[in-house]
Amino acid sequence: MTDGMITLFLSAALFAIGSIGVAIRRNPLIMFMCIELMLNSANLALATFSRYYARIPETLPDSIELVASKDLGSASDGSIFVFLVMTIAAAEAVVGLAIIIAIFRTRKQVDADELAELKG
Amino acid sequence: MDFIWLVLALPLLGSLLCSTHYRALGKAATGMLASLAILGAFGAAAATWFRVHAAGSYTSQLATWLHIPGVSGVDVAALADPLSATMLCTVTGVAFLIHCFSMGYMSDEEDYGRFFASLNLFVATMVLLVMANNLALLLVGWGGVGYASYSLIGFYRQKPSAVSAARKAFLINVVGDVAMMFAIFIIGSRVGSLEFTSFLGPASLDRMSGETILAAGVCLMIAAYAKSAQLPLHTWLPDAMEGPTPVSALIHAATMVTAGVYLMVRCAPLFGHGPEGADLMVIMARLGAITALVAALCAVAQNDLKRILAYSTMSQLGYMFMAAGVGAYGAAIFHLVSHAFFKALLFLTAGVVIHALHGEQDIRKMGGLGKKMPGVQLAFLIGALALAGIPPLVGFWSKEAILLGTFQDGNMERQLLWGVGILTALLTAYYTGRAYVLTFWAPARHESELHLPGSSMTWPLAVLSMASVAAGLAGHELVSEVQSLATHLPVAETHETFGALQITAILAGLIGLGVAYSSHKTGRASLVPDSAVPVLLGCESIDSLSKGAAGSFRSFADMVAVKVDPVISQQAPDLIQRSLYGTSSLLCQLQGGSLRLYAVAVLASSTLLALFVYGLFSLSIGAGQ
Amino acid sequence: MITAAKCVVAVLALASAFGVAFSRQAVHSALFLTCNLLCVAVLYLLMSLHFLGAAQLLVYAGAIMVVFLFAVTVLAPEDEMLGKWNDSYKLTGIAVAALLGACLMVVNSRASLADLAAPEQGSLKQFATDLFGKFVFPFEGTAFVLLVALIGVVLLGHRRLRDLDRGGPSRD
Amino acid sequence: MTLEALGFFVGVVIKAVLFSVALLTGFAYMTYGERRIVARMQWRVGPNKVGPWGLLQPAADGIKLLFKEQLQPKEAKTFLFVLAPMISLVVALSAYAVIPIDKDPVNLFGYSIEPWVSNPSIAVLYLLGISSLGVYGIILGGWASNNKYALLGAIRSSAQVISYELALGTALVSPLLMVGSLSFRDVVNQQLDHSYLTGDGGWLILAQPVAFFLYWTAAVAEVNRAPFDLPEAEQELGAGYHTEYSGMKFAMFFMAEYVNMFTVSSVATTVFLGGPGGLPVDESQGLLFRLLAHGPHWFLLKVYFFMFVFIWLRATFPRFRYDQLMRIGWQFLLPLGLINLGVTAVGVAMQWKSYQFTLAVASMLVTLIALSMLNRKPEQPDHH
Repeated sequence: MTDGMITLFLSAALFAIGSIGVAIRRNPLIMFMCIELMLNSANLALATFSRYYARIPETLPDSIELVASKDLGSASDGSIFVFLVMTIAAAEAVVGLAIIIAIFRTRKQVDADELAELKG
Repeated sequence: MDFIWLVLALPLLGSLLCSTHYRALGKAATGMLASLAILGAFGAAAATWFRVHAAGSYTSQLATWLHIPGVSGVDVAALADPLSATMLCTVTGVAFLIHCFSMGYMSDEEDYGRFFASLNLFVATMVLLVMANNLALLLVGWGGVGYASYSLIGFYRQKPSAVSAARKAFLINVVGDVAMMFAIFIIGSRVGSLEFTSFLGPASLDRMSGETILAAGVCLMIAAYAKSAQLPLHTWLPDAMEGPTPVSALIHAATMVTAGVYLMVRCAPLFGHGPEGADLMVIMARLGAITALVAALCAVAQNDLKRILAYSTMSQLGYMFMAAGVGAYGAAIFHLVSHAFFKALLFLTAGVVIHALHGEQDIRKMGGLGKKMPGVQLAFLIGALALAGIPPLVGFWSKEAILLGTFQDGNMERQLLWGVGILTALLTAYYTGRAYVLTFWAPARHESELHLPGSSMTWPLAVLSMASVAAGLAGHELVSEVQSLATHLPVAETHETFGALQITAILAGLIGLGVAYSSHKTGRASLVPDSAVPVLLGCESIDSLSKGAAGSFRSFADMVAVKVDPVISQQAPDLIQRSLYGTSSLLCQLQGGSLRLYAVAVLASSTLLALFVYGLFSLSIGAGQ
Repeated sequence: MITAAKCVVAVLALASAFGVAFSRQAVHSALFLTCNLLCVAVLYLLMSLHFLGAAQLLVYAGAIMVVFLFAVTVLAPEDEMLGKWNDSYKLTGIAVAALLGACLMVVNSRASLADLAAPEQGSLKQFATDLFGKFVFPFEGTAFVLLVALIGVVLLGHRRLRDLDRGGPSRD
Repeated sequence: MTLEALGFFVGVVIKAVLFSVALLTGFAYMTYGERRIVARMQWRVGPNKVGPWGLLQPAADGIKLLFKEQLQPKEAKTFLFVLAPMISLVVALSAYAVIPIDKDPVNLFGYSIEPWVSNPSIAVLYLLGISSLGVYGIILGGWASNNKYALLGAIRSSAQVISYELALGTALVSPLLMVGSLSFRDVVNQQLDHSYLTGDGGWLILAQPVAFFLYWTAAVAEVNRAPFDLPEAEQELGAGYHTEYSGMKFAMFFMAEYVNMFTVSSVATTVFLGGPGGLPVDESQGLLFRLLAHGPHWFLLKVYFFMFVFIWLRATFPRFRYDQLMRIGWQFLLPLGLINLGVTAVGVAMQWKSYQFTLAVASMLVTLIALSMLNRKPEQPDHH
C-alpha cells in the first residue's frame, strides 16, 4: 500500500461513516456534523489526488478522452478546490446552524423525524 | 483648436445640470445656465465654422463605438464641413435666442427645470444629428430629437390634448427612425461603411446596384419625410402646437423639421447617382411641390395663429424638398437657414402676442394690437414679409434661389413645378398677410388687459429681425458652397439677372399681401366660404384615415375581449390547474417528509451513480486494453 | 516514518469519526468531529500541503466547529437514545452507506498513485497565483456565496424581521 | 530514523520545553509585576512581604494553588471540566512555537541553534489557527461547569474572541502584504533592513500605524484583558467562564491568559516593532555592535514593554459595555482594517516605498476623520 492509499482509504471510510451518521441519527445537529465529516472526507480525497495523481496521464487509456486530455492542471489545482470547498462548507454550516437554531427556538426540542411538515 | 465637441457637450451638460440642480439653482439661474450653455455651444460652432473656412473640412474622432464585422465607420466622430458648420451655427444661434426668450415666456411655469433640461437636450441631440459623420451616430441624434420633442410637446402633461399630440409626434417620428434603421442596414450590409465620406464616395456608389440605391434612398426619404412632416407623414406637426410656443419655434425654426432636409442634402450624392437616384429625385420634387401647395391651402383655412405658422412651415419645407429634388441643394439649405430666422421670429412674435392675450390663439379674436405693441408689430411684419418673399428680406433671396433652380427652359415638368411654387408663394403671401392684418391692424375684438412682454422676450425678437434682414447677404456664398459639397462639382459662376421670373415671384407676393390687406383690414375673418374649408383642409383627412384604421383594430380587439377571451380565460386555467394538480399529487407521493428518508435516498442514488460510473470506467478500460 | 505517522493519525481519525456518528451527546460528537478535523489537518501537513493544513485549522477547527459547539452548548439538546435498531430507515441507511463505502474502497483501490515530489516551500506563491489567476472566477463565486450566506444568517438570526427595520437588534 | 533527524527532533523538543518553561516563569513574574505596578499606580504598595521585595510571592501563590482543594460542581461534566483548562494552556503554549526571538541561527558549542522552535512558511496562518482553538477551552470550561453564569461568561467570551479574531487577522494582513510572506522570519528580516526612506524596510509600525493600532486593540480584546475583560466582569457574572474552577485548574486558565498576552505582545513586536531588531548600526564591527543591532534582549525588551502596556491599560481604562465592545469590533475596527487593507493593496501594487505607505495611511486617516466629522448629525434631544 503506497503512501497516498492510506489517506484515500481513510477518505472512503470517513465518507461511509458520515453517511451512516446522517442516515441513523435523529438530532439535526449531529446529522449536520456528519455532513461536515463527509465534506471533509471529500476534501481529503481531493488533496490526496492533487498530491499524488497530478501528472500521470499515461496510466489511463486513450479512450477516456475527457480524463486523458492534455491539460491535467497543476499540482495546486486540487488544493485550490479543497480551499474553495472549505469556504463553501463554512457558509453552509453557518446557514444550516442558523436554520436549526431558528427551529429550536420555536420547538424547544428537535427530532429530525418530526420535522415532516413539508411532506407532500 | 478642435471646438466641435464642445457644441455637443455644453448643451448636454446644461441639460444634466438643469435636470438635477434646478431646485438649488432657482429659476433665474436655471434659465441663465441653459442659455449660457447654448451660447457657449454657439461660440464653439462659430469657431468650427471659421476653422472650416480657414483650413477646410475635417473629421474629429472622439471614440470608437461599435466593432461590427464587415461594417466600418461606426464611431463617435464628427464631420465638420461647410454644411454641418452652417447648420451648427444656425441651430445653436437660433436656439440661443429661443432660450433667452423662454426665460421670460416660461417664468410663470412650475416645471422650469424640466423645461430647460428638455430644451437643452433637444439642442444637444440636434447638434449630434448634424455633426455625426456616420449614419449610426446620426440615428442616435435622430432618435434623440424625437424623444426630446416628445417631452417638450407634451410639456403640459396635465393637458390630455398635449399628451396625445406628443404621443402622435413620437409615433410618427418612430416610423422615420425605423426607416432610418433599415437604410442603415441596407447601406451597412451592401457597402460596408456607414461613414458619409466613405459610402457617398463615387467608388462605393458605383459598387452599389440600382436596387440598393433605390431601397436605401426610399428608406432615407421616408425617414426624412417623417421628421420633416412631409406628405403623408405630416399630421404630427400641426398638433405639435400643443407645446409651449418657444418649443414650437425651436421645432419649426432650428431643430427637428430641418433634419430631414439636412439628411437629403447630406446624402445628395446617393440621390444624384444613376437612373434610380434620378427617379427618386423626381418623386422628391413632386411630393415637395404638392406638400408646399397643400399645406399652403390648409394654412389659408386656419384660424389659429400658431397652426397657420405650422402649416406655413410644412409648406416651406415642401419648398426645400422640391429644391433638393431638382438638385438645388444649396438653395434648399439657404432657404432652411433663412427660414430658421424668420420662422423663429414669427413664432416668437406669435408667442408674445399669445402671451399678451393670456393664451388666446384665435386670430378672429385678436386685432388692434399694432397700436399697443408697435415693436412687436414691426417684428411680425418683418417676419411676414420675409415669409412672403418680398425683397430685400432674406426670404426673398432664398425663395428666389429655389424658384430659379426649379425653372428650366423647355422642360414641362420643371415649369409646372415652378408654377406650383409661384402659386404657393401667392398663397403664402396671402395667409401671412391675413394673419398679420387680423392680428395687428383689424379692429380689436378682445377686451382683456394686455400682458406686455419683458425685455428678455423682446431682445431676441430684435436680433432675429436683424438677422432676417441681413442674412440675405451671405446667401450667395452659402448656396455655392453647399451645392459644390452636395454634388462634388464646382458651381459655375452665373450672372443672375433680374428677369421675368423674379418679377413674377415678387408680383405673386405683392398680390397675395394686397388681397389680404384689402379683404381683412375691416376684421372680416375669412375669404373662404365655409363650405370650401373641408376641401382646403384635405390634407388633414389623412389623420382621420389613420384614426379609422386604428378604430377597426380597436373594434377587433373589443370583439376578442368580449367573445373569445372569456372562453379561453375560463377554460384554460381550469385545464392547467387540473393537469398540474394531477401531476403534483403524483409527485407528492415522493415527499414523505422524513429527513432521513431523503438522506438515504440521496445516498442510494449516489451509490448507484458511483456504481454506474465505475462500471463505465471498467468497461472502457477493458475496451482500451 | 511519515507513513507510520500517517497510519497512526488515520486510525485516530477513523476512531473519532465513529465517535461523531455514534456519540450520545451532541457535545461529544462535536468534540470528536473537532478531533477528526485536526487529524485531517495533520494529514495535510504530513502530505506537505502546509497551506491546506493551516486553512483546515483556521476554517474548520477555528471557525466552523466553534460555531457548532456554540450551537450545541446554547441549545443543549437532550441525549439521544440510539436503542431502536428495528427502524427500517436505519437499516436501509446503514446498508446503503456500507455499499457506498465498499464501492468507494474498490474504486480507490484501483487508483494508481505515484508519490510525486512534495511541493516545495514556495508552493504557497504558486497556490496564490493560481487562486487569484486561473481560478479567480470560482474564487469570486465563493466570495459571493459567503456574502449571501452572511446576509441570510443575519436575517435568520433576528427574532423578528422588524428588528431590522429599527436598525438592528434592540439594545435594552 | 537517521541520527540527524533524531538530533533535530531532540533539539525541537528541548527548545519547546525551554520556551514553555520560560513562558510559565514569565507568567509567574508577570503576576507579581502586575500586582506591584497596578498597586503603584493606585497609590498602594502591593505584595512585598514574601522574600526580598516580595519576589517570592509567585512561588508562594503557586504552592498555595497547587495544594488547594479541587472543587467541582456536582452536575459538572467531569471529563470536559478537566479538559478545558488543559486545552487553553496547551493551545496558548503551542502558539509560541513559530515566533523567532532572533534574526539568524547562532553557533553555540559547534551546533547551529535556531532561535525559534519552528519556522514554517505559513507561520502566521499557524499562529492564527492555533490561537483560534483557544475558544474551545473557554466554551467547554463554561459549559462543563454546569453553571448558568459560567455558561453566559463562556458565550460572551467566545463571541468576543471570534469577533475580534476577524479584526485581528485583517489588521495583520496589511503589514504582511507589504512583506509579501507569511513567515515571521521574512517579516523580521525586512524590518531589519533600515531603508525606510529609500526602500521597503523599516519597522512596520511606521508604515502601518493604523494596522498597529487595530492589531493592538483587537489583541487586547482577544486575550480578554481590560478594558475588554467582559467575560470576567465580576459585577455581572461572578468570575466568568472559570467561576467554578479552583486550585491548579484555575491556575491553568490564568497561565493561559498570561501566555496569550505574551504571544500577542510577541507578535506585535515581531510584526510591527522589528522583532529582535535594535539600533541601525553596522553589526559587522564587533560583538558590541552586533548586540546593539539585534538580539533576543531587544526582543524581550519590546515584549515587556507591551506587557507593561497591558498592565497600564488595565489600571487606566474603565471596562466597555458589551454592546460597545461588539460595536467597536464590527463597526469600527473591521471597516477601518478593510479600508487600510485596500490602501495598502494599492500601495503594494504600485510598489511604494515604506514612507509612502505612511503618508498614504495618514492621509486615509485624515480623510476618514474629516468625513466622519462632516457626516456627524446634530445633537438631538432625547425623547423618553
